[in-house]
Amino acid sequence: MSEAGKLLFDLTLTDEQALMRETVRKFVDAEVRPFARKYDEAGATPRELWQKTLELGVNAVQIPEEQGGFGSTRSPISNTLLAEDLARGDMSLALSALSTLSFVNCLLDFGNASQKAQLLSACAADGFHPAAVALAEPGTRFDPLKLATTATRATSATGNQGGYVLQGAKTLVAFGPEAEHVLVIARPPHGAPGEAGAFVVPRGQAGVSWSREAFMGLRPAPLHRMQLDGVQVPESARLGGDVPFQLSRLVDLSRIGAAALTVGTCQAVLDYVKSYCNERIAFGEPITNRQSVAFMIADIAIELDALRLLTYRAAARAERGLPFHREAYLARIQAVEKGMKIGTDGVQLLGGHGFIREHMVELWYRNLRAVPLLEGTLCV
Amino acid sequence: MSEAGKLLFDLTLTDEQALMRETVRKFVDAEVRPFARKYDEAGATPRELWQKTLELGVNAVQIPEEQGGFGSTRSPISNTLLAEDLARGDMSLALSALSTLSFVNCLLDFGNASQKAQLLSACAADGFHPAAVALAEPGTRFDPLKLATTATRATSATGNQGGYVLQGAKTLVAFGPEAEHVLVIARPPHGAPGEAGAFVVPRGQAGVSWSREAFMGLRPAPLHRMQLDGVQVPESARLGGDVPFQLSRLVDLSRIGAAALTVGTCQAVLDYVKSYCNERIAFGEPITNRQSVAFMIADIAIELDALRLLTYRAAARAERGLPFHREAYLARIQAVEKGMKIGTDGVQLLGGHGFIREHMVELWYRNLRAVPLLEGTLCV
Amino acid sequence: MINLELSEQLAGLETLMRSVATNVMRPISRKYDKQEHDVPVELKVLDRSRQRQASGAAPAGEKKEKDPTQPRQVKNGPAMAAVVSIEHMAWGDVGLMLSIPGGGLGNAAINAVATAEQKERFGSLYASMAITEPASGSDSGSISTTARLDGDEWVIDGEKIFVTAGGRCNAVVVWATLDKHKGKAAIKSFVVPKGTPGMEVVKLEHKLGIRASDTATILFTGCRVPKGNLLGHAEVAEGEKRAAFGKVMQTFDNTRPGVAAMSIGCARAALDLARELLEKDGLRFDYDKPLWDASAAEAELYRMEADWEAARLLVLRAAWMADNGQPNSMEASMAKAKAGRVGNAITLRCVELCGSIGYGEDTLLEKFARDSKILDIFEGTQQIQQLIVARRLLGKSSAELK
Amino acid sequence: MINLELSEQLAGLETLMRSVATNVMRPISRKYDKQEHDVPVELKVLDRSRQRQASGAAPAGEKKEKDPTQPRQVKNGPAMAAVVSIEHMAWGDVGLMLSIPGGGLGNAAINAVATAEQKERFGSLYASMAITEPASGSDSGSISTTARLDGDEWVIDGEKIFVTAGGRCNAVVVWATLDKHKGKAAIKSFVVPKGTPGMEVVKLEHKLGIRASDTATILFTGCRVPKGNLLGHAEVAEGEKRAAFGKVMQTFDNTRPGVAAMSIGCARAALDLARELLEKDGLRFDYDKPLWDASAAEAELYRMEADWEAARLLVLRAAWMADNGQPNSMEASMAKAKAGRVGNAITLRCVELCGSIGYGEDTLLEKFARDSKILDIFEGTQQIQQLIVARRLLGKSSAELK
Repeated sequence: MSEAGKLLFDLTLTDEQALMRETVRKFVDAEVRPFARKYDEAGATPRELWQKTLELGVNAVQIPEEQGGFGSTRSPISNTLLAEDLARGDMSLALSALSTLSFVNCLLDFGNASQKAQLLSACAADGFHPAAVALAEPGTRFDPLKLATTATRATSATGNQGGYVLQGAKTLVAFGPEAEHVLVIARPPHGAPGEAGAFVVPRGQAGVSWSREAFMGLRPAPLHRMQLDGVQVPESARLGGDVPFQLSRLVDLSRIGAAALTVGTCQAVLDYVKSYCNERIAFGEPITNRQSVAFMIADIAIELDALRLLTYRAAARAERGLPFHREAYLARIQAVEKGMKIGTDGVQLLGGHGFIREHMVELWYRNLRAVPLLEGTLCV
Repeated sequence: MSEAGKLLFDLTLTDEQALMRETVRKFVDAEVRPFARKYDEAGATPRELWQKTLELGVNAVQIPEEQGGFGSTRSPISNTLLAEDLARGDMSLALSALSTLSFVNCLLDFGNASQKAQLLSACAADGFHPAAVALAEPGTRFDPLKLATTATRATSATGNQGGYVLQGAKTLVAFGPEAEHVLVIARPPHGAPGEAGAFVVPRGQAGVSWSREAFMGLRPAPLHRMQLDGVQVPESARLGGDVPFQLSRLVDLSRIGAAALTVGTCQAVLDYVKSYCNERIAFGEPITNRQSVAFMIADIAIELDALRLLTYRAAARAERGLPFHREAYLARIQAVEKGMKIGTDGVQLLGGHGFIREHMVELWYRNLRAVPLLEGTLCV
Repeated sequence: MINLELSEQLAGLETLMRSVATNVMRPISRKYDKQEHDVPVELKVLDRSRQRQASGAAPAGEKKEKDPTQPRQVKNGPAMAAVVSIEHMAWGDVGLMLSIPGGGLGNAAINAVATAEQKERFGSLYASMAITEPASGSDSGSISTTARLDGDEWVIDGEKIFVTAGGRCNAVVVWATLDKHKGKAAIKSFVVPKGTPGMEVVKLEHKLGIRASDTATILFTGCRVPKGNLLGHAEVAEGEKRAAFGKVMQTFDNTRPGVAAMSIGCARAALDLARELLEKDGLRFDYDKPLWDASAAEAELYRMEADWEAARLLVLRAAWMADNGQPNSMEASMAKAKAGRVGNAITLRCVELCGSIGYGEDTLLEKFARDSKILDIFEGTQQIQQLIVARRLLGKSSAELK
Repeated sequence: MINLELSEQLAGLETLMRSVATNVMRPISRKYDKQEHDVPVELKVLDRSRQRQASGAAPAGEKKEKDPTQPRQVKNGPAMAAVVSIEHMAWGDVGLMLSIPGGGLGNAAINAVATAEQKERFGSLYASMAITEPASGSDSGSISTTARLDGDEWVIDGEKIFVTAGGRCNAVVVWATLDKHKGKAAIKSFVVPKGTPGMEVVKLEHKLGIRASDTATILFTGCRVPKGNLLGHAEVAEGEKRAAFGKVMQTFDNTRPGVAAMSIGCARAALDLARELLEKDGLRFDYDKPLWDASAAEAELYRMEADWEAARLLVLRAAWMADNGQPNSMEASMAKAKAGRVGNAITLRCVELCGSIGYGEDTLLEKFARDSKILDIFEGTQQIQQLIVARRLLGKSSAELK
């Protein structure tokens, strides 16, 4: 840790990150933002768009070369920047486009050599490979430490133990029946919360049924409820490598992911209201000449920057191998609270126009209310 | 209830209330506000001031004629108005001056004929008769339903039960060793919270020791910690009349009292910042020409009026005999939250000047932070 | 004598309206949220203009002759009845409430400004109100739609946006200026029946919420109406501009408590549903624990209830003042400001408190959170209400406090 | 590479300062809160001017020669060291921190604006800063204290209030105008040593909080100082007023993160103490439960920590930018705005969370809540910071956005 000891407080991107950022921003401005409204109204994302995000290298960068990736270091902070930048274009797209990356990251963190060899190359391939992590469960109050989905050791006819039987329901699972692989998080029926495991469930698995979910926002994201009824998976489906599966790490990484999505979406709000309100004339002047308008925008900028730093801090700690449970928890709290505040202020600043679906602010208002739900959805 | 059925929603004071209001306001403007700073710095209130409030009739009005009072109907709403108006002058004074009234109200509500006969006439007399209700207990978190002070049935040498032994500690008890009577609320050692009783403890009672408390605010109010060590009181000390003692009624009436004190103090803040800020010039104009200042004052007015109505509603329900537990609870929540917001905004509006003890706003800032503590202190 | 409970009569009205909301509106709430721009035909039974015709009663707001020798009696009159009704209808569905035939904002304008003869003539219409223009939001004084007298007719030209019920109504009350150089005093309102040549609904908006309600853009091109369709009087007061414009603005004093009541109603709907869902999940709400000892969800519900109750009482006070002849412009804005902000915040928080159930379309919580946002905006945004309150409170002109 | 942890060196400084705060300040916190206006003699060991003299080191902010051929290296320099030190000293006691001999705001001004010769001459002073006047609060541009050149001396006349350490310092940096008609560009700062005839401390304020720190009113009556005591240059820039005044205002860009750091430090003191008291009472904080399932007290502590962390990072960013040669005026105001408001809110809430213990004088919670309020006011109120941020963000002049 002598190298770490020399580390300075630093807000500078690496050259690689700066380049990625630039590339993603261009992509988002050209291919995402102009069409986000259309996708929202349609409640669907064209598959080509995911394919295009793939061409940015989102999934392959951190996959080892032997599995067809570029072999860059596993980097929660780079993934955070990616989530932020894609969400600046559209939160729904960011969520679905990075769903496979989330699956990849869990494999990188917890998979054994054979699981990596078997599953990662498909994710690094040129063709879009839809995958998802399924943690959240339907209901009014979801607690990752009180999972209702269970994984029971299966007993074969001959009395040998082999594999697991999964039982329960999951919500907000991207791609649903189209997902090639879903990583289902479940706990032993009588075990402690910490004993939860992660199980790879392939497409078309018997006992799995899907239904498309419709929410206030995130409408173009192909989110599904997953019902697991006596789903049998082999022993090898359970993630387990040199590092045992850690539910709290997965949850914490996904909280950073949710905060990053919030940052990107709120940046979109800020950019939009800045130019709209500077141009909007009332009582003979731009409305930004009024303190109530100008200060509301200033506060969006202040809270957004603060949230961004909080999110980066948690991600950077994860990257350095420092404990980041508290930091991820706090980033999420702030994202939920400030995200919604910025979402509703965005509409308020446009007045009646903000309520009309011609402007983007109403869409961000709806999407930002999703932030508290994004548990386990996008692990950076 | 046919009369009640005809009752309309109404915000009009009775003639009697209007007259009392006028009288109290004059008194406060002449005798209280101009000296509030001095009393705060001294940490003491001159006894003459309490005597003067007595001359307004604060205690005697609702005491029956047979005990030397004026025999008006017991009126939580009139008491609420009184608390509000005195607190507009000074919260500390309102609290101490109405401490005896609080004791009187508990006697009126729960005392039996002999207790009333014995204790009320002193309170109705021309001389100031300091008394208090002691409910709150020291500690970080006080819950009226989890009292630590106990009342154990005393057993005499001959084995006969007689009286009670009180054990515990109370905080925020007005007048301390000067109090002629303190109504101590205690629970049976093994009983349910609802079984708590109220016990009259006279001045100089053996086993009681006092220490003066120093708080952030309420400095001129003679608040004391009361230590009860094996305090023996007779059977007759326990309140009990046609209506059994109800802890929740006492708590709820005191929550209305706390909210009323908040309303009065916040009204003082509003009046002060309105004129100060209208006169204060910066950048060539009154600072009230700036939206950030003007809107902050507007919000003080809005939240104050809202809190006032909430408080009146709870009091009016109590007066009509309707359930008012929820309403008192909600009024208190709003008083705690909005009171402190208004307190800090009052200082903020004066800028650096607000921080100097020449202006009253810093005193209100300190006093308003006391609101959450005023449990059982002032029962309307 | 201070009493903040509803009278028996108003409590009865409350029960009635809640029943209408429950039985007529709630069953079709989701349907018309989905089927934006479809006319909710189920609401025909509630047609207010037909009710007014049938009953032959005086329109709300009309006052009986007073005997000046009698001491003034406290009244719980039409203004209170209006906010109580609106609250409970809005509890059902704000979008549908705004779609009840005959209950347009234009009707409120007619009641506030029309002469007796005009009330007779226009009283049974279903009138929407056209104020806002593409370039004027909260700045009602800057409107550029013109009305020019040509013989016995007014000729109206201009474009209006955000006309609630503009597609479905059978008349539009349009605000236009007689002379752009004379400022607010020259602004008047005109009744234009549907079908009048030169008035055209060119667009229906797609919205975040209250999708059951139609919001129209209406174009006026040389649109002619009889001289007598100008509501009130045509004189442009030179000296007392404020007072003259005030006459038109008075509509807002009447409608602000109504919109505040909608906000309260919508927020209550969210609170009730969230509480029901959380109770199913084992939470209990007994108002007993010290706030900080309760669970965070329980405490938040209490906080929301406190804000909600406080806002509701501000609304009732504004209406009570109107019923009792007290000027209530500031108090109406106070009610709208607090109800608008806490209403929106409550609906959003209830979605959060109920997790994926709250966010999904299987319950109405997410819809309430979409509907509520407009209630902090239309009929004067939060900021405009604060401006009105601040000016009154601090004695500021609109030049001093902009 | 993004990293928001303190470097080992800064972490070491943090430990050192926390130890000073714990051992030197905390034991005398209550004493000097009570004994307002008594000089806290225990702080002499911390005298900064003596430290500066003894070490002979370059004053903070002075930069080493750079080799322009080398790629710019990231620095964690004096600005970061300053905010880290301040945060932890303020954790000890804000009032006492402001009373450390030699650490006046005037010293910050000298560092920011003085010529090399002046730094040499004034560097070892304990200098307070005199800006505010009875009629000017946040409006620093409107000051009416005058400085008139008479031969080789400046003659200063005027009254200054809110001079922190004005009683105890040995020099005052006073802001005065060379020409009232030339606006902000004519405002300059002058070093006036204590004992200069014509400068008199006429009053020490009694305050809500930070009572250990003295706050003086200082009268200047024909007070004469040598020509060379004007900090920087005497020219009044006609064309580029903003830039010229900006030079003096630059002091604030330097001091705002410092005041924000005080706010963070004071709030952390409250959070730490409240948490300790609540843990004694059985509460546990493990960052595990969903926020709404935690107890309300636990959830509130998390919320405060989140706000606190966020504010702290804004402070560190502003300082990091200064250390790395990036203009940080907007970011400094962002830090001050967020730190000021959440700092004050946190201290007040901690008092509430700890009941009568929190409100009483037996712990320091009530003191923190009194001390914190000024930190959202001095060196530019919350509203002034929002104004600065908004102007930068929206590209507004001070005439457009007032």
